[in-house]
Amino acid sequence: MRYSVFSVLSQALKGNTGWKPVWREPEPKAEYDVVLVGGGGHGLSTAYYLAKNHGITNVAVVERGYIGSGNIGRNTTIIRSNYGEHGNIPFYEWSLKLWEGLEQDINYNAMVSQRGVLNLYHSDAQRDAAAQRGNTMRMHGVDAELLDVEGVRKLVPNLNFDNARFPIHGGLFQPRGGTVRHDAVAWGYARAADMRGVDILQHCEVTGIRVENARALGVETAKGFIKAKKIGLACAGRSSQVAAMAGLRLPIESHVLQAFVSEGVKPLIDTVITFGAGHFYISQSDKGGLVFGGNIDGYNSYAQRGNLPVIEEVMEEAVAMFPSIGRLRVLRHWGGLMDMSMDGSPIIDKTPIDNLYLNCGWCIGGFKATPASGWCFAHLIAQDAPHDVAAAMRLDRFATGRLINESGTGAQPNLH
Amino acid sequence: MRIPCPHCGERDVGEFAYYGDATKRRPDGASDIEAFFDYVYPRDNPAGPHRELWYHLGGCRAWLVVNRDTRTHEIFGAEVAYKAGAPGAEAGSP
Amino acid sequence: MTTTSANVGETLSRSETSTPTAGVPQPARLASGGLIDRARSLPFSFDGRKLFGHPGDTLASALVANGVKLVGRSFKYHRPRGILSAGPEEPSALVELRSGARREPNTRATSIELFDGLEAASQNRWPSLAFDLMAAGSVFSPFLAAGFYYKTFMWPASFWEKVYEPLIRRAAGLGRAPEGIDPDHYEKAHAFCDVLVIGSGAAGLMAALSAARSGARVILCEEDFRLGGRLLCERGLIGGEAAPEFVQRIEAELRSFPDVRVMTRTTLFGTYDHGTYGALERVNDHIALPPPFEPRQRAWRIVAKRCVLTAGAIERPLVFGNNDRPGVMLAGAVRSYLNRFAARPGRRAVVFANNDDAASVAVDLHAAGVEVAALVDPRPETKPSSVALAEKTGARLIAGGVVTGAIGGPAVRAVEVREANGRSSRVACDVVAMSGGFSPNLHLATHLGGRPVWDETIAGFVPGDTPRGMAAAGAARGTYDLADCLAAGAKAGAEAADAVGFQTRPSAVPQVEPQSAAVTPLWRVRGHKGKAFIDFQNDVTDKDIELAEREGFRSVEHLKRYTTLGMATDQGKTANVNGLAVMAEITERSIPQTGVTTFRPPFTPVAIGALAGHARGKEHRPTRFTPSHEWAHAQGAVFVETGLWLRAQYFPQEGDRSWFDACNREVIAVRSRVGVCDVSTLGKIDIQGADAPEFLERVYCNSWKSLPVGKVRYGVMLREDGFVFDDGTTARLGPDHYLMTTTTANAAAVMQHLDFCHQVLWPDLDVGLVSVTEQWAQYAIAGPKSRELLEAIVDREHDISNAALPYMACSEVTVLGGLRARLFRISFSGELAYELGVPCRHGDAVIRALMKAGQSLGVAPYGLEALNVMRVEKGHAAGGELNGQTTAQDLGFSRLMAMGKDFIGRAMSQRSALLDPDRQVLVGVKPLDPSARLSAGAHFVPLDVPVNPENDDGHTTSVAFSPSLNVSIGLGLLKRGRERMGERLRAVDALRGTDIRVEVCPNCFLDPEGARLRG
Amino acid sequence: MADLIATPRAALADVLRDGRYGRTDGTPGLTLCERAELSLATVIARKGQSQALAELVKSAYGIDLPSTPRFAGGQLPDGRFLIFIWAGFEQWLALAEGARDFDRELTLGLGKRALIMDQSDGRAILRLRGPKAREALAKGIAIDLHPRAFKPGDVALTTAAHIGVQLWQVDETPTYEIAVPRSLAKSLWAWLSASAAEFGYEVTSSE
Ligand SMILES: Cc1cc2nc3c(=O)[nH]c(=O)nc-3n(C[C@H](O)[C@H](O)[C@H](O)COP(=O)(O)OP(=O)(O)OC[C@H]3O[C@@H](n4cnc5c(N)ncnc54)[C@H](O)[C@@H]3O)c2cc1C
Ligand SMILES: NC(=O)c1ccc[n+]([C@@H]2O[C@H](COP(=O)([O-])OP(=O)(O)OC[C@H]3O[C@@H](n4cnc5c(N)ncnc54)[C@H](O)[C@@H]3O)[C@@H](O)[C@H]2O)c1
Ligand SMILES: Cc1cc2nc3c(=O)[nH]c(=O)nc-3n(C[C@H](O)[C@H](O)[C@H](O)COP(=O)(O)O)c2cc1C
Ligand SMILES: [Zn+2]
Repeated sequence: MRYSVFSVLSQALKGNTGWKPVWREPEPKAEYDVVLVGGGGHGLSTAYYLAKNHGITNVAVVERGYIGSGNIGRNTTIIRSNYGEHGNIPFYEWSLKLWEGLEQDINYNAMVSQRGVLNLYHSDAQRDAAAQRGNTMRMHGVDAELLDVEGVRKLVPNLNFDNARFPIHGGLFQPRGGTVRHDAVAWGYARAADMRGVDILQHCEVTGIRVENARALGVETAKGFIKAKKIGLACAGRSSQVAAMAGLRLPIESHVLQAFVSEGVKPLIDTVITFGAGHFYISQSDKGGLVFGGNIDGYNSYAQRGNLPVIEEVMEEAVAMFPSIGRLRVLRHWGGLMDMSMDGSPIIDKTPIDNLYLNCGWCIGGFKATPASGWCFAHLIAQDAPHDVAAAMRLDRFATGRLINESGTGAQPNLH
Repeated sequence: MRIPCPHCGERDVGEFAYYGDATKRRPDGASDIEAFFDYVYPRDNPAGPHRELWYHLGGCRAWLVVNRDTRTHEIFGAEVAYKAGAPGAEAGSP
Repeated sequence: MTTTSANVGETLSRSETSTPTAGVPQPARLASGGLIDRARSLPFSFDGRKLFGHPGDTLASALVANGVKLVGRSFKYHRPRGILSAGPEEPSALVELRSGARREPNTRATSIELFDGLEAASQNRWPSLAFDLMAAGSVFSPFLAAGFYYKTFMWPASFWEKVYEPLIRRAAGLGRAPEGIDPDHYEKAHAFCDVLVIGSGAAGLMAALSAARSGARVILCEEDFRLGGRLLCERGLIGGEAAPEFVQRIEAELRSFPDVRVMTRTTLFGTYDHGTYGALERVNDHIALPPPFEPRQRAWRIVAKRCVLTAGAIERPLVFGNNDRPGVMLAGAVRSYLNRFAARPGRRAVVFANNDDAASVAVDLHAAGVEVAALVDPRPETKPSSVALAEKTGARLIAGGVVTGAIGGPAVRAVEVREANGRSSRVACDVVAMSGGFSPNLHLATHLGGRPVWDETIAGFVPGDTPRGMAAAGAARGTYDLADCLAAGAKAGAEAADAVGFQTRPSAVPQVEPQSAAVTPLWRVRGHKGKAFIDFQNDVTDKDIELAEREGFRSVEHLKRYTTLGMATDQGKTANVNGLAVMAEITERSIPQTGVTTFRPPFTPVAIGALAGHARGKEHRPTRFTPSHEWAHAQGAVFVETGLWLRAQYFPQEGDRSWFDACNREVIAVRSRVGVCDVSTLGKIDIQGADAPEFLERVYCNSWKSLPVGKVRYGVMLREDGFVFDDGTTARLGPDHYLMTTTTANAAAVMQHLDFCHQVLWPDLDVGLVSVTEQWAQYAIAGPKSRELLEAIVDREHDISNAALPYMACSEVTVLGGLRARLFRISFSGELAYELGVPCRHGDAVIRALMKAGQSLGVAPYGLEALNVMRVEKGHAAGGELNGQTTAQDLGFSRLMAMGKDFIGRAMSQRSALLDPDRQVLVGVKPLDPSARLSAGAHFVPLDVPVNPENDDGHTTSVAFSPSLNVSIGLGLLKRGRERMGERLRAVDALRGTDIRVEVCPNCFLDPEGARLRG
Repeated sequence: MADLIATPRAALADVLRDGRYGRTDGTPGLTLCERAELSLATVIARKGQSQALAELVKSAYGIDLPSTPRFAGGQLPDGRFLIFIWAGFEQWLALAEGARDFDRELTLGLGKRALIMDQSDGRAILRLRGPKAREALAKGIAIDLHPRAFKPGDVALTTAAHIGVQLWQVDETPTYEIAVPRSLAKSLWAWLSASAAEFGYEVTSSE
């Protein structure tokens, strides 16, 4: 059912009794043209763009839990394209463009809010690195501004300007960055894909990938074998396990990243802000809660929860940056499974196995990629060739050395 | 999380730095790129028991091999790396 | 809202010390009973109204005692809200406590201990609580159904950020954040014990007692300011004692054990791995201001070998129309206000409960002089217990009936009751005591992933797999009978102690009257009138759950996220089970099939500041001071943070107009005379052992074995992936003794890396490593007159002439009459230069001596700015070039690499992309216009081509104004740079609006032959 | 230049002033001082020599070199004060009072079996004593200092307020000593003094 002023009004008057399920709950078919493993943001958006851009609608999204149960449902919702590497910028910028038109495209309000993303810097060296990055962005036609401390003060007056251990020298600002309501992205893509005929199969864990003569034939699932002409993996934190079902070993470690939300308060922070003297980022949700996070806990984990050292570190950074929020209270914290690649950048590529395609390595930043990841993965699956903006995200780059290592920390995921 | 340092006793995870998969062996120095590639990049990344390297950074500065379940964080054992010896030596089995 | 006039008979007794206002009546305070101190009155204000309560009150109980019913407005519909509960589960009575920089929004009135001068204000209303214009929003409530946002606000596309979102944001978020910097301080603390007991009700007290008597180290954590839990509102006897007396006696015994720590006002907020628990102690929240030297709150990390969870149970509301009206309360809360706080929530009550325990509140009401108008018992069969209750209290028993709706605006005036025969009637009342049964308070048992299990007999979830070492007992385990709770607690406490080696038996438990906890679920009242709330705080009604089901959000997790059920500050403590049970009913699944959402820490919200503790402001991270800090400070140096270090950036002098002048002056001083700079921050690693040379061979890419004793060599270290990790000089002090220096930034990382190499990769090597960074104060003494200066302080017997100590030599010397020192003839500045290392405690004296001795030579101290200028002039790679993405080849070290040996990074440095001739390599650049100023981070683009990614040939990594050359110079990484010497390029800095033509040149701008440093 | 002399300066010279601080009523909960006049050295057993080193230490000083986190030694028969503090695997911090060129002395005595690195200036050593010492330390140190768990002679390498420290218990008063990297001593002091303020504390310049 299309959402319009008319449908909303008329339903309201009928006590909202006429709404229909936003997606069907179909039984699996015996065979699909494409089976996408993983009903997170990337699996769902891939399904949508396969249908919309490539006319491939005989598609199933196979999800072990409920859709959105993975990282799409547990991230801090920051979107931006302020990357520094040529291999990344066009991709994330394309994603940001897709976000900008998303609501109209999928007829679902995911509350894309371009409130700006500000990365603080605290030293001359950080300023120079920010300038280098911002100038690279500008070359790609991406918006970026280098603010001095006065510029930052104007934008976010309640930061710690007077008594900081690491004084704020300025910031790199991307006005078009912002936040998006995370769950709505999953639901909106699911609904839009479903409307185009995609089957969304929840509670249907993939337990095996049938491979013969280096060709993938289908997936074993909790609901039986499903044959597939092509299989796309978009399993984020569980990529290694699922790839291992086809005998692949990935340059990936799964780590836990925690996130936090405070009690709701009236508008206090209008921008997305990241701390440069640590690992901390914060924004305020439309409900009023401060949503924030920090570094990964730093060890392999599939537990979707973390421990106190990182929790305390995050809180320390919160008050270091905003000395007035110490009395606000955290109401919940949780964790997600991060597919940490060895250079900190994603992989969207074919695999050595025919008909098996790979989308993983999103580290702590794949939410913002959701639209472009789906767009490019759909392109790769449909055309058997990488999309231009994702051409650098190859699996063989680790062997050749053509890495996309934004942080310069090398093959150690907990330092990215 | 509490990591049982064989030297110092059980300590909060905050005192340690992590370095990942301990089953990886650095190839002989004369080995080719392929062997080193295999050492540096691919990971088994198991959901289950995992032998992994930790460094007691805020303590005795020993490198440890810890056997820990990545699903539950349960720790089965830990030993100092230089005693852990050849690959496959078990630091407490589940 | 009007309150009835004061009943003289019920006003409080006058306080002895009689403050002028002590006699102000509390209209709904009972004359006797309760655990309050009537002798003292505490003035407080609510929405500016001056009121009084007593020590022992919570804000909520004091409001009840003052007849205040309307306390806040709801989140979405701005409905009037009162007090629902008497504990931390409170969803409705949220206030802003305190003001200004100490304001605490969304604070539960039920958990605030009353203090003298307490200020509270209602929130989420405008202009006032009673007259809330935003309540008009209720008219639009049909549009505000669950998930309405997702379907709307899309037209026109551009309106979201500009119009809709600001409106939504302003309407959302209950309270207002504090204004200004939090003036209070916080701390963290660590505690360890054998047995941790969480909650001090009947079960917890007995658990702690049994464990304590065994000799175990016990911690008893209680969120409340008093021990006792539900016992505090029991009127029955425990082994012949009044319940509060029993509690006091046990508490006294517990406190008599030296190894028992009783922590009140302490909430256990989270269970973490391996017996680690997070707890928050509200040290001074119960008084107006923390006393000097005391924190406001303390965050504890408790490590316990065993844990007994005795956190009780949380009562559930019933779901009927307008069940959120002020005056509609949980039955247990009514009991608590009456018996513990001697506050009467109303004059005429209706009891509506589906279980025996809650129904018995009728007796407490009756005893307190509250008329019990009706006892509405929804259970189909008439319970003899209810009949007896009705008889005893004079209440009308409406067996098999339900309350379909509450009537009244700002407070309940009556309820509409539907009897078993279907007839409806109204019963006037001003308080409704409701109960839909209990949910064991099992949050802490599930934080590590344990799933709760449904227990049909108690109609509630009980802990399933508990975390290793934790056992639940009492109501938290679904045991509701008091005698059973006492026994279960004693047993669990003893077992916990026993398990960690304290042989013991459960303590004997006193006799108590048996109680019935029989319950028959009633998940919602069918055919109710008006909105029936499930989640009071997030305004989720049963209709929202129906809508979610209709739209396919049937999984509890989808239900939660779509309707926001259980996502408010109370995390659905009173709401979750009702919500999922209604979903189960609608979808005709069982409750276990429907499942539960996940509880996550914290159990109740925790202040961000408390978890940050001492680490605030300048103490956010430790600061490392250099040995010359005090001296430099006295010179008026300006300092700058470099990692944790604070270093002198420059030393301003009279006549300097800015840092720029100072920096130029310092550079010139070094280049023409002599300067001194504190470089103690460089990492220094002492490496000894027979295999030390071999070790260096393997960690550095260049060769080491040929380095003679008494010499220094520059070394480059790679990561195993083949990129440059760090660089520095290493001196051979003896045949098997080296001193390695690292960059300041990487000092710790290099040490860790070397420990890795030593312990993990090559344990067979005979080598020992220790960081001696802290031992040595190290001063760079640079400039043509540096030797002259040194000769003034180095003791005579040491020959430091050019012949005796040539470039790249080192030697042990003594200075200032016998002080042992190390002298290295190395140069970062490119001048004749030395680094002098002296033991740190003499660092201060030595810098002073150098300055004094150098006066006649025109010595100047120089800071980081000048140091950086000179290293750019010399083209040395540093931070901007050692960025983790460059190779040794990129930086011009190809010839250094000794490919014939094994070293870290050797193989991977030969990957094709790392050898690509197109790579960007280190070059120097100079502007064509000598007055132009370069900026770091500008990109190189060939002349006459568009500025676009294809033409991005690199960027400036470091720039400086060279006073020696009188021009701005830069280092940069340029594609095929070495082939492009002399080429002209643009350096485009779009961010700062500059576009400067530069010429590519070698990266060394000054004295490329190194004549000066050999001088 | 006769007027140039190398007067040593204690790490906390400019922050420690004798006196009573924090809460002023009642007896102070603890007493704090810096032990500035000590000599320190890292001693690392040469590869495969730990047994021989232990024997050498025993014969040279009569001290049983601890192989677990403990310290051993004390007043030697010749009146000097020397202890060996466990500092990691086959590694110790040797601490002496009133020694001159301590590292040289150790190298001479133990050099065959051990690597010696002078650390006399690398650490500031703080002494805390008093009934509230444990509680003050618990505000930053994440190890169990209860008398059942940590006793006189026990040693721990751990972290306090983001700073790596070495801690040992001297007696049952309790008295503790903390070794902190010299450059970080003031930050440690900022935390420790804040932690002790609640109990009232006294700073003394001598032990
Ligand atoms: C705390 C946190 C904060 C973050 N913050 C940000 C941020 O601010 N900005 C940003 O851009 N990114 C952020 N991220 C990262 C981002 O959320 C992820 O990179 C992104 O969501 C990953 O893609 P996805 O949505 O497809 O993953 P997921 O939602 O995790 O989807 C993968 C799905 O695969 C399913 N699956 C796995 N195995 C199987 C199987 N065998 N069979 C069937 N299904 C399977 C999983 O159940 C899951 O639903 C954050 C992540 C976390 C955890
Ligand atoms: N008959 C019934 O239907 C019924 C139902 C429920 C409870 N009860 C009665 O309730 C009592 C149960 O005794 P009990 O000891 O199990 O529970 P309790 O409710 O008496 O005590 C629990 C205590 O735990 C504290 N607490 C809860 N969470 C905490 C946390 N995270 N951190 C610190 N403290 C926390 C509470 O403040 C409370 O004091 C008995 O008196 C029982 O008869 C009866
Ligand atoms: C951006 C964002 C905002 C959130 N806000 C809230 C919130 O206001 N209240 C709440 O209870 N949970 C909130 N959550 C957390 C979820 O309840 C939940 O913890 C998270 O989706 C992970 O799922 P899990 O805890 O069920 O594993 C939020 C999550 C995200 C990603
Ligand atoms: Zn250790």
